[in-house]
Amino acid sequence: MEMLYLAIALFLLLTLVAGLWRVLRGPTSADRMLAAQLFGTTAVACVLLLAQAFERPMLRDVALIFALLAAVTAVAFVRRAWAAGDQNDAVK
Amino acid sequence: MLLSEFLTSVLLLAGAFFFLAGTVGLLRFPDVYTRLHALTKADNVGLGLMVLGLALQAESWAVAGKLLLIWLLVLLSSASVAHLIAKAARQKGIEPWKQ
Amino acid sequence: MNTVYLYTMVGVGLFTLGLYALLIHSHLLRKILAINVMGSGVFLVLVALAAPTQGAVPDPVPHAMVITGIVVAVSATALALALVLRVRTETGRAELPEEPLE
Amino acid sequence: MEAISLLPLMTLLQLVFDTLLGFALLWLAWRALASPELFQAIVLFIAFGLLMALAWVRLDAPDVALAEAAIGAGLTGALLLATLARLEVKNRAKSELEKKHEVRVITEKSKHQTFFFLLRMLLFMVVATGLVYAVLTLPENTSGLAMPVLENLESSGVSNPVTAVLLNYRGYDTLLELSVLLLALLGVWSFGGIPKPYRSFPGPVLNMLSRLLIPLLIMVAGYLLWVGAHAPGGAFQGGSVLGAAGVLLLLVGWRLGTRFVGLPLRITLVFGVGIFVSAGVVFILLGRQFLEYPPSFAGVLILLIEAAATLSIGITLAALFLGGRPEFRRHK
Repeated sequence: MEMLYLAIALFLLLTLVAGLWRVLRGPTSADRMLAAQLFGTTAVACVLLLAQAFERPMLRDVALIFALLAAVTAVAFVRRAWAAGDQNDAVK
Repeated sequence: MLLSEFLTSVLLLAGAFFFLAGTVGLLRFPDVYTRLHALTKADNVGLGLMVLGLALQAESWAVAGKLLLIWLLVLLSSASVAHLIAKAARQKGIEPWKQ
Repeated sequence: MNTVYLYTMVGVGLFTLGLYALLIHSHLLRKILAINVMGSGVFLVLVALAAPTQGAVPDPVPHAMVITGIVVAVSATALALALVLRVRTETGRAELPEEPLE
Repeated sequence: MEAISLLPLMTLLQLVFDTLLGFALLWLAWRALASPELFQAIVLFIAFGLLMALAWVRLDAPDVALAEAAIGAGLTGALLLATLARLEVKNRAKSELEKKHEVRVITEKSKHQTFFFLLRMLLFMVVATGLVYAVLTLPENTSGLAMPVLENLESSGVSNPVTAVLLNYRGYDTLLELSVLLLALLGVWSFGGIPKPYRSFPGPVLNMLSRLLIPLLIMVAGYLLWVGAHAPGGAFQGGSVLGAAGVLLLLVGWRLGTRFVGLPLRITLVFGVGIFVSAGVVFILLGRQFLEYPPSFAGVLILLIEAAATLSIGITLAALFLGGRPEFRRHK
C-alpha cells in the first residue's frame, strides 16, 4: 500500500508542476491566483498521502493548516491586489 | 489483498484522476470562468475521494473525522474563493468566453 | 544518505540563486523575495543535515532554530515591505536608481 | 517476502519524488526571481512556500512543516499581495513603464556589460563551489545534539524534543527571537500611522467565510499550543495560525476599537516577552540561574510561557500586516 500512496503523491506533484504553466501564461491575475488555489489543494492531498505512506499521523495537522489557510491568500488577492485597481478607478 | 485496501486503491486512483482532470482543465480551458469550473472539480471531488480512501485505512474514528474536517474546510474555502474570484473578474470586466 | 545530499544541494542552489538575484535586480520587492529565497536555502541545508541517519531520531536543535527563523523571517519581511512603501512615498519609485556599471 | 522485494522500488520512488521536488523548488525560485511581472513573481513565490512545506515533510521535520504551512500559506502571500496593491495604487500610470523597465533589467545586457556579467558568473560559481565543498566535507554520521537533548528530556517538562529545545534548553534564543518580532513591529510603527483603509464591504460570501474560519483558526492555534508539549506544534506554530486569523479579520475590514488600540494592545504585544522574563527573574530570586526551571514545574511553566508567547506572536504578526501604528490614521 505504501507504494501506491507514494506513487499517487508523486503523480500529484507532477500535476502541480504542470499547473505552473498556467501561472506563467496567465493571461489575467485571476488565472494565476486560481492555479495557486489548485496547488494548495494538491499540497493538502499530497501531505495526507505522505502521512499515510510513512506512518506519520502528526503530518495530518500540516494538511489541516493548509486547508484552513487556503483562503487567506486568495482573500488578500481579491480584497487588496485586485481591489486596488477598482479603488483607483473609482477615485478618478 | 483486503477488501478495504482494494476500495482505498480504487478511491485514491479515482481521486488522482479528478486532480489530473482539474489540471488539464486549468491548462486547456479558454477563460477564467471555465477554468474555475475545472478547478473546483479537483478540489471537491478529487480531494473528497482521496479523503474517503484514506479514511478507510484510518486507525481510529478521530482520525477519520480529522480527514473529513480537512475536506470540508477545503470545500468551504474553494467554493467561497471561486465565487469571490469570479465576482471580482466580472467587476473587472473580463468577458466570459463565447464560442 | 541520498535524500540528505539532495536537499542540501538544493539548499545551496537556492542560496546562490537568491544571492545572484539580490545583486542584479533593482526593484526592492524583488530583492525582498531574493532574501527570502536565500533564507529558505539556509533553512533547507540546516534541516537536511539534521535528518536522521538510519532510523535514528532527527536532531531537534536545528529544527527549533529553523522554526524561529521562519517566524523571524516573516516579521523582517513585513518590516522590509513597510520600508519599500516608505521609499515609494518619499522618492516616487520602488527601485534603486540605475547606475552605469563602469 | 513480498515486502523485501518491494523495498528497492520504494527507495527509487522516494528518490524520484525528492529529485522532482528539488528541481521544482529551484525552478520556482529562479522563475520567481526572474519573471517580468511582479504579480506573477509573487504567485510563484507562494507556490514555492507550498513546496518548501512538502520538503520539510520529506525531511521528517513536522514541526518545521507546520510553521512553514502557517506562514507560507497564509501570511507571506497576504503581506506581499497587500504591499503590491499599495505600490500599484500609488501611481498606476507609471506601472506600464515600470513593467517595461523590469523586463529591460532582466533581458538587456549591453555589450560593455558582458565583461561584468562574466565576472559576476565567475564570482557566483566560486561561492556555490565553496558552499558545496563546505557541505561535502562536513563530518559524516554525527548525531549532533540529538542524544544530549533526548537524554535530558525527562527534566525538561515536555516530551516533544523541539519544544524542549525552544522553551527550556535554548530559552535565551527564543526570548530574543520574541524580542526581534517586537523590534520589527517597532520599526514598522516608526513610519507613522496606518495607510488609508480600503472602503469596500466584504459581501455575504466573504462574511460567512470569515465567520466560519476565524473561530476555527483560533481553536486550531490553541490546539497546536496544547499539543506542542508532546507532539509537533507549539507557540510559534500556534502564533502563526493566530496571526493568519488576524490577517483574515483585517482583510475583511474589521478594525480594533479605538478603546483597545492604546495600552491594551501594547500590553498584549509585550505579554509573551514579559511572562518569559518574569519567570526567569523569579527563579533567580529563588537561587537558580536565569531561565532555569525546576523539573517539577517545568511542564506547567512552559505551557504558561507558551500561551503568552502564542498570543503575543499572533497579535504582533497581525499588527505587522496592518503596516503602521493603529492609533494614528495617515489620511492623505
